[in-house]
Amino acid sequence: MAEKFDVIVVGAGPSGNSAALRLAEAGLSVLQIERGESPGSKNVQGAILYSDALEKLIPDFRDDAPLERHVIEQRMWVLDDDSFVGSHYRSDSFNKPPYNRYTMIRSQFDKWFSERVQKAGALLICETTVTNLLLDGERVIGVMTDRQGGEIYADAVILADGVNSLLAKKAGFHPELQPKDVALAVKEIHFMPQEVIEQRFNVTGEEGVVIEMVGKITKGMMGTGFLYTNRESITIGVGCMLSDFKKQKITPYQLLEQMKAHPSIQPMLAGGEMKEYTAHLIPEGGFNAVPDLYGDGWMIVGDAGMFVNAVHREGSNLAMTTGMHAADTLIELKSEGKAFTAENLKRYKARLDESFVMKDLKKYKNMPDVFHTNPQFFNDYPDLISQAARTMLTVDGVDKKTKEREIRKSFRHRRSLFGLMGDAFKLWRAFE
Amino acid sequence: MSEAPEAKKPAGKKRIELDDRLKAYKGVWVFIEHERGKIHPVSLELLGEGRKLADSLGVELAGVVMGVPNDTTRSFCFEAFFHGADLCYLMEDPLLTDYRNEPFTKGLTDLVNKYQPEILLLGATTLGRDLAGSVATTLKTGLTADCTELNVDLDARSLLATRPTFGGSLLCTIQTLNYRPQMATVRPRVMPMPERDARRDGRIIEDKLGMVESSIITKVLEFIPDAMQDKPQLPFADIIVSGGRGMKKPENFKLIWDLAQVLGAEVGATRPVVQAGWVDLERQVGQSGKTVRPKLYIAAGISGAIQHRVGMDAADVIIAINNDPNAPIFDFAHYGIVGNAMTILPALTEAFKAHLATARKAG
Amino acid sequence: MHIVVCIKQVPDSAQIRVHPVTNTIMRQGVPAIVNPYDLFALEEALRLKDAYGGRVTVLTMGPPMAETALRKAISYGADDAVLVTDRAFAGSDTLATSCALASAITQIHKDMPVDLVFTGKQTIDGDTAQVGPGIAKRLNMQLLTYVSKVRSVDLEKHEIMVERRSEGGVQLLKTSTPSLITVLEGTNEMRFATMANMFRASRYPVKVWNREQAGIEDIASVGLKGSPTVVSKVFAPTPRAVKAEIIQCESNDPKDLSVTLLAKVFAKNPKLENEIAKRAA
Amino acid sequence: MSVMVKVEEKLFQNRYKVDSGRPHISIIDEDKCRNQCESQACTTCCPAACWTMEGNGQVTVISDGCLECGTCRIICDEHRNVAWEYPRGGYGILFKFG
Repeated sequence: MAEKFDVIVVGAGPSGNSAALRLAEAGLSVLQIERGESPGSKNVQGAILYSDALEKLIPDFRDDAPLERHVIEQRMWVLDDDSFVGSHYRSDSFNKPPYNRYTMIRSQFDKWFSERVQKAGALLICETTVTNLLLDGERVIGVMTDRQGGEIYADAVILADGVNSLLAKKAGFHPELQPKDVALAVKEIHFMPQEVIEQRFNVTGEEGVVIEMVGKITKGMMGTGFLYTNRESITIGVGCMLSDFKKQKITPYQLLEQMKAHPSIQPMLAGGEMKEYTAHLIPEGGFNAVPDLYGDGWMIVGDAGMFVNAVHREGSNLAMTTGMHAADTLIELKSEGKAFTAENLKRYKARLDESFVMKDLKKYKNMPDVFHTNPQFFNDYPDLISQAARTMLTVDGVDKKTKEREIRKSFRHRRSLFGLMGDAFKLWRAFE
Repeated sequence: MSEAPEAKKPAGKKRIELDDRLKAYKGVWVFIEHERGKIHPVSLELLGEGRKLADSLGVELAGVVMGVPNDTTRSFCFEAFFHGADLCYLMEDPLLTDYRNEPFTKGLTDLVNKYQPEILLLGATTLGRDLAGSVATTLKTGLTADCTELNVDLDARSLLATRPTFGGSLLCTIQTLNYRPQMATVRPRVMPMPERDARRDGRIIEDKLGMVESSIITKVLEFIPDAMQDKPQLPFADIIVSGGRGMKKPENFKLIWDLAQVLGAEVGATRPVVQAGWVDLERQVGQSGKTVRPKLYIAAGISGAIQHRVGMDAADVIIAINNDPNAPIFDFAHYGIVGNAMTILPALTEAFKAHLATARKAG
Repeated sequence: MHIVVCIKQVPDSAQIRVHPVTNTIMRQGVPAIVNPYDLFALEEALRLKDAYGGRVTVLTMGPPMAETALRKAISYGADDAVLVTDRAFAGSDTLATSCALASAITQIHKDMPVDLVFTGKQTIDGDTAQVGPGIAKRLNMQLLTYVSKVRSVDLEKHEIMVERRSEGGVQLLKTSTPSLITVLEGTNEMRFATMANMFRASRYPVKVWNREQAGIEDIASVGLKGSPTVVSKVFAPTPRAVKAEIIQCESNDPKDLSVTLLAKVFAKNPKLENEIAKRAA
Repeated sequence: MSVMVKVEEKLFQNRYKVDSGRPHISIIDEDKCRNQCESQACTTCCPAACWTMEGNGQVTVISDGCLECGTCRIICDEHRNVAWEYPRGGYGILFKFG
């Protein structure tokens, strides 16, 4: 006898967990299917947790969630081949509970989150891959798994299956991703004693530092590097648009290795031991790449729906928020005795449009194109900026006014004045 | 032996008080394992190690020989003497033809209860582990498996049995508290083979098993010997050429085979290489593979992780080839070449060839 | 036929690394798994159940989190699962562990007589291969270690025929039940669980027994008190005092390096030179 | 600046449960890779170096070290020549930290 549930959630990442938690709390019968050995074992993130979205779901999450460090300092570095120019923003306001941002280790976090979901009453089945959606005409009526007797039925299926979003693709709900709409990030985790991290990054206790990097480390590709401090480890990685990787024929781990060897970065990793190397795609297509998000008996949440704010490097909070709205939509319809038809599930999209999720994505909707068509942001500028700094900071008997003139000249030399102004304009438009 | 050890004290020996009753237990015993007319080499290796323990404790070293009544069985006592035993306990009975747990457990347990040794050593073979586990439980005493090093704490007359733990990443030393005998099994090829001295002699003490076939439930219906295919005999090879992940591709392993052929050597490998299916499981050297003790061990493209090291660092001469000068293998190899194994190996093969040709002419 | 399979949750020792500099053990991210050797035992038991009918009960002793291992066994097709867990078991060595498990099997036996007990040949964390024999002796069962194949079971005559790996060959043994079998690795491949069993596993209420429920009256027979052995020291192997002599020569040509190496090795180990010459001849 | 990297060293740190005999990624039409694809980007862009170009111009994939990111499938946008499924439940990469 095949099993039947109110809702099946495919995937136990942040979006799937948020949806399942909400649904279970509202008393719906929920089955969550995860292909990993345990929740988190297939999931990769930097990872920064923004507390806002999670707080809405689990107000007391700080009591027992496995968090690493709360971020009190944000550094932005622009790197050329052997130096960097950076800004540090450190504020004591970041250091007052309740904290706003944390570093975390996803395999641990997802497991914790999932335990909360199960406690709320959702049934979790791991080590099971959903291979297809069961369709009755246009309507999704369940899922097919890779196990013998794998048909499972439900009134609605929430697709929280991650960036590759294979299920919606197989069902023809949306086309294959474009290389220009996803970034490929590779990263490593390096373990070292807590004291070393605290000394090296000038933090104490549970304080943490985040470094975002742009410049020559991406070899002219559109992308960024990052370094996050965890309790006893450091996460270091770099991500660039897949279309750029393809065009420039760059090998991702080579890129990461060269970044790690940068004289400004190497000392931060010294003495650590690398314990894991991961790769993951990040959907960065933005507003214009968001696919259809719902239909008869189905909804898409999280990375599968392109919900990442690439500019602000936010993803998991969008995932949680979309999962929550998907669940709330179903709960609302159920309480009204309404079916989970495409017509009724429109409310999900409406909720998202009202929320920061769509508003933010819309705000930056031209951002990807600006960078795609203007490689100088990742190529020439880092060089120029760092040259400028070097020129200014080198004490060599040349007066500052002359130096400024030289800097201006060098900028103009690499990019015409017109180009410079144009770039500023483009950026401003994209942010506006 | 605790299975996931946490040292209860930071380091060192544990103070152990022994009951008077247990103080009567004296002497070091080695169980002499034999199959089809041959002593298992591990038993002789244990006699060498047992000799050292007995000498430091100031007691006698005894061999325990159990088998069918015939000259061969009896001759094992003499082999034991030649390898260091002072005396042998001999139990002959037709029921001891093939190894079966029941009669062997009873026989060995009875001997222990009657003659009361303080230390009982067995080889960590299929037979030795089967028998040791049963005897220890029957006697309700402690047993440490798969030891790589044995010492004694003279104050407490306590056996310090050291074995790899956590998959070979660390070593731990285990002691048996207020129980006797102290039992341990030791892996073959870990201890050196003692010199055979045919002039040595000793006493034989005979005992009866005291069982009848009808009381033994398990029957051996048949013994099917392994097909005599040329399975690699790594543990007994004198020269081994091994490759690791640094060989990059399965095709490159041919370079290892080439050198091995010139040297008349066996080919070994590390765990990742075996897992990747480049070579047979039989050739795996290390914690989860074979322990080897060759006269020469050549390690190419092997970083020297502890899991591998525990299986080979007793080799007389270790030559390491690795392109990473910081690879741990250089910490315990005797000679090292820092460089690409793929170019060094062929050159080394040629050099050996040339050297052997000259030696042959001269000889 | 009722088969009890003893399993253990172990750290995946392949993931344990020692820090190269500090020589300390790095436990971060080392997952807990079902001892791989036990899976061969479980699969063998499930195959017997498929062939002869009956029930399979999985048993483990460990911390509360070991429940995950039991649930996994249920997903493969085991019928029941018992977790024996109690603070009193902390520090148990193999003798104390076999005492606790033997006692629990006796309790299981009261509900439904046990014909066979299966375990893996050893665990990957302890590698002792002692708990199986220990249980057999305590329960006075026939002990069959390193079994590569169960040939047949005669339920009426209470007889079982197995192939047992021994040095240099395979013994074909016949014995009576109840008996304890430790299964050799590589004898079978664990099945891929069915969807129905996955559901069953995720809903199954694992039986959790404390010391009393497991029938252990004498507290001194388990835990530290019931353990004759004690770990007195855990340490990383000491590096050899003298590091390798790195062979160098001006050209750094592989050929020159090789010749230099041989000259050095043979000068110091003339016996080795003879040995190789002898073999090559 | 060129840095020697062995991706094998990196992947060795990872935990996998390999479903031997059931590769989850395969090439649909080998001839396409050899004769129609100019970039063969999969052989440079796969972060686990699962894809290699053989001496005879043929592209091969061995998915044992796969990180399941999806790069090879998406990057093959001109030919759509990659059959890409997730491994069977519980198999494949098992991130310890993620």
